[in-house]
Amino acid sequence: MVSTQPILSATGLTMEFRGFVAVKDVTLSVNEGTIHALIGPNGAGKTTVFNLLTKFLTPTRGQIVFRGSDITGMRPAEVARLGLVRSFQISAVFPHLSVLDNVRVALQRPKGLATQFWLPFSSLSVLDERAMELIDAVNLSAYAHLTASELSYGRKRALEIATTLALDPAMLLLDEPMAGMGHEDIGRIADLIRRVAKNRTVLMVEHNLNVVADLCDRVTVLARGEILSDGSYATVSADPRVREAYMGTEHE
Amino acid sequence: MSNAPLLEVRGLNAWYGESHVLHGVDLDIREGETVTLLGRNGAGKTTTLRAIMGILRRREGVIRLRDKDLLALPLHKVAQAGIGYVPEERGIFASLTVAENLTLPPNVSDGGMSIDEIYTLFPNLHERRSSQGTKLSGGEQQMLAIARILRTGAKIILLDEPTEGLAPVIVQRIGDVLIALKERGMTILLVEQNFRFARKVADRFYLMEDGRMVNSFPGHELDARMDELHEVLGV
Amino acid sequence: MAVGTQYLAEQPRLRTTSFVLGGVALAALLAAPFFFYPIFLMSILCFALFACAFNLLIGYVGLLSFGHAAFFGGAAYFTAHAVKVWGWEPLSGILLGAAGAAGMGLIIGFLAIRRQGIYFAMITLALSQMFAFICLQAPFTHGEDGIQGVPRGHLLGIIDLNQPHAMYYLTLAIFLFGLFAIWRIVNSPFGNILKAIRENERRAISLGYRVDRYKLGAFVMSAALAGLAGGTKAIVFQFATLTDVQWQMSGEVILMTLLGGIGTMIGPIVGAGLVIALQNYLASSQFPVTVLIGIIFVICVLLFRRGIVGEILEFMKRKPKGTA
Amino acid sequence: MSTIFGIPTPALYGQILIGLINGSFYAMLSLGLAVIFGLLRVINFTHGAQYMLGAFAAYLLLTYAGISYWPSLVLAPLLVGAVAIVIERFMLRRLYGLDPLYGLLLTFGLALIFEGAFRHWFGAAGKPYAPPAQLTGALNLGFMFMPIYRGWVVAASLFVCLGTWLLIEKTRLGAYLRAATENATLVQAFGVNVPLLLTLTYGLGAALAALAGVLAAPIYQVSPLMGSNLIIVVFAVVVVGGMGSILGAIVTGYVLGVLEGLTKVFYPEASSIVIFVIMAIVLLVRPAGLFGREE
Amino acid sequence: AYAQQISDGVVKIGILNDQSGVYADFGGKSSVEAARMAVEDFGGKVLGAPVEIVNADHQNKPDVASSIARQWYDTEKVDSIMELTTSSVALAVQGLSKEKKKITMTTGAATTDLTGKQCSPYGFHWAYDTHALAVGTGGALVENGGNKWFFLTADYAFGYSLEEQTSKFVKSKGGQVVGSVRHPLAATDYSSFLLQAQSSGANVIGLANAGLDTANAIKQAAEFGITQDGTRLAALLFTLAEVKGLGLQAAQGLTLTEGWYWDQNDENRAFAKRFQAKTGKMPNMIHVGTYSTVMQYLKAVQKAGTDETEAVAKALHEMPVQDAFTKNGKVLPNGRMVYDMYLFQVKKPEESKGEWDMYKQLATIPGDQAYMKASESGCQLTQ
Ligand SMILES: Nc1ncnc2c1ncn2[C@@H]1O[C@H](COP(=O)(O)OP(=O)(O)OP(=O)(O)O)[C@@H](O)[C@H]1O
Ligand SMILES: Nc1ncnc2c1ncn2[C@@H]1O[C@H](COP(=O)(O)OP(=O)(O)OP(=O)(O)O)[C@@H](O)[C@H]1O
Ligand SMILES: [Mg+2]
Ligand SMILES: [Mg+2]
Repeated sequence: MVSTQPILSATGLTMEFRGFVAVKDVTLSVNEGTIHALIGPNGAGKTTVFNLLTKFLTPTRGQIVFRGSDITGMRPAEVARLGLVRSFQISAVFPHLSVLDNVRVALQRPKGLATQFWLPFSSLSVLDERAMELIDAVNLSAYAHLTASELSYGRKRALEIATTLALDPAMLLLDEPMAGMGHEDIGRIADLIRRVAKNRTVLMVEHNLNVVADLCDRVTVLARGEILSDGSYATVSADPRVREAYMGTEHE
Repeated sequence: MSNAPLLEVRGLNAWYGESHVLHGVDLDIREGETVTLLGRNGAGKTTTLRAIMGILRRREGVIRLRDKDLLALPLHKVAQAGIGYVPEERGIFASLTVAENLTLPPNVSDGGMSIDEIYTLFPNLHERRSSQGTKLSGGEQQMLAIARILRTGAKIILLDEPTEGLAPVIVQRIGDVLIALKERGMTILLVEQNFRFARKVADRFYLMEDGRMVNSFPGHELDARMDELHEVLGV
Repeated sequence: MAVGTQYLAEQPRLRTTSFVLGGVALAALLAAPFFFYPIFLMSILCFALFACAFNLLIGYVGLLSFGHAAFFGGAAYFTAHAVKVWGWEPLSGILLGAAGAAGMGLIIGFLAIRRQGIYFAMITLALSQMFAFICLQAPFTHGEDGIQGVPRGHLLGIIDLNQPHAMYYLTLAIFLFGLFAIWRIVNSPFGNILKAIRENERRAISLGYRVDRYKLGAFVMSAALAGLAGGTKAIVFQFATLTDVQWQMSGEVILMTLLGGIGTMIGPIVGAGLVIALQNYLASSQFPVTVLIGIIFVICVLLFRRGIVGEILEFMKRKPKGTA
Repeated sequence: MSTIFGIPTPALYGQILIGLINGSFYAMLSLGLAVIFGLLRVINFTHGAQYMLGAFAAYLLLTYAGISYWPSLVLAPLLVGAVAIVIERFMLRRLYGLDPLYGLLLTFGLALIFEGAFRHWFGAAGKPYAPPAQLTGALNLGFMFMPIYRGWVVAASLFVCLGTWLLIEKTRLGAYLRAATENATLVQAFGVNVPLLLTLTYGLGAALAALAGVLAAPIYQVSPLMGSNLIIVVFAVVVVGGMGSILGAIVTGYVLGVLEGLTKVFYPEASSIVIFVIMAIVLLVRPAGLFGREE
Repeated sequence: AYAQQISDGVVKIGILNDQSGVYADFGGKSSVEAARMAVEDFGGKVLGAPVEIVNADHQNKPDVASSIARQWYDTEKVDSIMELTTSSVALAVQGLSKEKKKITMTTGAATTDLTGKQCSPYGFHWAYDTHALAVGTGGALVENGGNKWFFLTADYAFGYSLEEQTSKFVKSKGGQVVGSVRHPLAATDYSSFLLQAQSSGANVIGLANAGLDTANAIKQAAEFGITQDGTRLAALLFTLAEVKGLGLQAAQGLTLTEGWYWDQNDENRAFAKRFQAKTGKMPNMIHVGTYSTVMQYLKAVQKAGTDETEAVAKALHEMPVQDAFTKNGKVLPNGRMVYDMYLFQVKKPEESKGEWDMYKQLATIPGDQAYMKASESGCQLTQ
């Protein structure tokens, strides 16, 4: 089931912020077709790693290779075009656009309908079918015409996943996709992630260890900017250093 | 110790813009008491603290400190009335050194800790006193955030998740500090997720859900009520 | 699904209303020169187009340019020079002005879009002021004198534009073209991306959009349309001067847009009409115009941030909800 | 006569000195702007008008009340500061928390009102204002005559800039100011009267502008438009220095003044745009400005 | 019956000048009074139709001026426009008026282009021009040993024209021009320009600007000790109004050219007294020039028997000018009104006997020396 071919590999990633090293010599490889979790205490550098991988930050040192091409020097939009797409820890939707339009915006670029300033709006209706499919997939069809800002937090997260999927990315980076969701939402999103991961790779940051244990093929633990442990959930959670730095002694 | 509450909150409603977050919260804290607010994420714990402090302006109800109506006061007057606040996000200032951060809040009354006392309590801060505030480690920032309030002589402190992101050793030390403060007669309102920590310091618990107080019980009943808590907190 | 159907049902009613209103407005515009001083009308049309072009940027991309005078006034110079010195036909002169403004938009935009918000505003302001200094010194602009006595000539070599009505209808045609172009840009796939960028730039980047290019594209389009207005003004007034490139002019176009309603299609037109009419009316009175303009600015910012048209739209939007 | 790059050295020194004098005004004005921007996040477009008001206050005090230069040096900034405080209390305050563009537009409108009103009352032409008797005359520096008054302006501005910098960087009040820039609510939650602090800061910034105006009156004449011409250059100075950076504003002010002076020697045609060219280059290389922090 | 000959039954004359800017003292609101005096002296009516004066402030902006002029012609039936301070404005409005077939009579602008390259059959130029100033003030300094000139030039039509004419004159007298620098209109600080002038080694700094610009340059030159080494300032266009503003202390010794001075004879003194009663100040050549243009225009309408442009222009070309302004004026085919100019020197404070006692007359410059011949002007109309 798990392929051993890395789709994304980062070597020696280091990020310094004016003397403060947030990420230190992180080497990480994500195998194609897997769900890979990145966990660690607050401030360990997880979001920073995400920012580095998607080029929202440029690493001080290190190299990132995605599907065989070196993306270290690329700009964020280029990386997204290559099929490496992220979601944000704080929900990122286009608040004053409708749910449908949110998804259509994401579809416009892959469908080549983004730069035409001479065409009418109605030319975008060809995207509607696919957009509704995606909206359906995250159970939002009832809200398709609602303005995104009117959605509850959990539904915003769902919408964000739908827009991300619209790009049909080879690899998805999800930053705490479950944060702020209720129990039944968590279950649904977990199912969704499992479904979409069938033919793509997922790297996710998640604090909910049940989800991690349940969903992820592999877990990398980050602490103080460095990799503390790496392996299956069972291996990692048995590591005393991980228990000490992250899970704590209470976590049985 | 008189029985009249020092801080009294009645029917507190609060809004972020249009969204109604607190729905009639009631809360009493007697002088010298440590009270802990429990509740799952988004229950409104932080909002309660912010509303008491007056950082969140859109609110209705009653907030009284002894006989003083806090609702009517501007934010800085609330602080001057003797309430110290340690925010969830710590609020350390990047453009100030550690020492400047420490001395930033003006004294609100006598009897606060002296700088020397604070440095004895948190030797790390002394060591790093001239470095930039935000260069401190997370734990040190949390210490600084607490320490600077202890300096001001505030008689009541509102602590929002003081142990978040801290190493267990530091959690331990902060627990010791709170106990020491209690012995000096300090009144504390604590928001905490960490039961082990809360159990150590709290005299009384309040349980919040969806912006309402759903329960309240004395500290020693915590273990007995664990099942009930699990249900509400979804732990 | 109830929400969705209601949303769709509202569309045709809105459409008919706007068609009817548009028709009335068009008829009024066609008849206007028989009732009003044509030069006055033409000046309103030029400024209205200018304000609409400016609004394309602030209203739909969320960028406040404090340097749009550079495009408006710059184009006036290009057009005036082409027509007067090179003897170009007026319409091609105007188009050259718009093209020149687009070129300037490319340069200024390239520098300015690196920053956002107030930084963007200050940078465009400073760059346009730099352009104003260049205009003061470049030989072809004739410094304080400006390019005077630009011949109106014959449109396409046929229609004599010295006839006030001929000039008026040309100006009207250009105005309508510009307005249509803006409407089309805003309501296009491209416009949809612009809106998305304004809403959440980081998210748009993460979806793979090269946000800077979209912004620059919009900036250049806005500059070109402002240039179209400026070039036309040069022909109407037969003049290109420093007044049109100076920052006070940038301020004026902001006022027009703010007063009418930022981000509305007709707000800037209403704003331009009011400001020009006011200036015209006050020119002969003793009351200082700038003071009044300043007062309007302050009142708008403090009390009606949506502008006249914006407030009306908001009011109409609220009403059906209240009755339903 | 010795030369540098074919330019006689006396001319060179002279222009550098004049650059320094202009730079003194850039520095003082951009300092005020930076202080206001740093704390209030408002681009104070009225700054130029406040500078003009300072000069006019001195002129009017002299003409109608017979109050001479020296008392005006204190009175004019106080008056203008008081006007600014009224503006902050009744207008600017309502815009905090909104898009900072509204602050820019409001102050722009106010600038139009002040300039328009003064133009209406006093005409666009400048009014002469004589330098104080103690500072008339010139020093022969060998390469040029240095009017004593202008020397005083450089000294006074250095003093004011240094004083303001020390106030903000080294005092407790300064610590409040800097902290409030980062998180005003929290500082207020500590018991500091931040609204008052904001009001005073705006007053202080405006008073700095007015002080510059009084200093400028004997040099540039008192005219309603004296500020509007200068303010755009000062904006460029602030962008180059890094918005909100106090030190950046001061240093860049002097440096650009001198650079402008040098341009007048080597390539006079470019002297009015050199600051903008430098701005463009700085933006390309360091978008946050020379002393600014990246957001 | 006569009034039939007047279009719309009223003769409207527009006074368009700077009323609030650097040239406000030059003419400004006081010129409007001078124009009203002319109407009054003429009797208030011409050919039975009332005469009306309108006025506007053009802020020294040619675009503002030409849109006011356009509106005056198109909607307010103004028949002719006068004064037109500032060369850029005068050229713009004269150009527009040529197209609209309306008469303009300029007193407030100096460029010889008005009657040269850009002359108009309906455009007339009164009072002074750059040629007269170059010959007058320029000539006086050259004769006194000023042979190395450096120009400080206002950056627009007037400045160029004044610099060009003066340079030509200086060179023709064997002098030399060592440099020039241009400054924007209403610049506030001239110190760096003055230092440049000083380091050029010139012995005359030619101020090819006007109004407050000149006054400020003179003041700052004193401040920087420019004149201490014997360098002289040539205030090429400077009138009584500016001398008054600058004060005798700073202005003493300046040589300047004007076409009229209140203390020249009894008639002038009488006129000046009336003018002072209305405006509170003594008139300069621009104020009286505007008086003269209005007067002459009305005389021409009277003579032509109509206010139709061609006819009035023809009368203006033919009639001699003889009024409070000059006794021997004549209009050349290019529209230039030629009359005698005077060279004055500003008195020392101790020489002055009264508030307005400011000039010593040095010489009279006969009209045909002061002004270019029509044939040399480059005006197409004269060929
Ligand atoms: N732009 C920045 N400048 C300076 N330091 C930064 C910056 N961004 C992050 N850091 C620091 O880097 C460290 C890692 O931050 P990061 O956000 O990656 O943590 P994280 O593992 O995602 O934590 P969390 O679980 O809280 O999201 C933190 O100490 C943080 O303060
Ligand atoms: N600035 C804000 N604007 C709008 N809604 C907010 C804001 N801050 C919090 N909320 C909402 O108010 C509710 C209560 O939030 P609050 O921060 O008080 O929760 P909490 O109990 O402190 O949770 P946590 O344990 O996560 O800190 C939540 O639903 C949250 O989404
Ligand atoms: Mg994170
Ligand atoms: Mg909280």
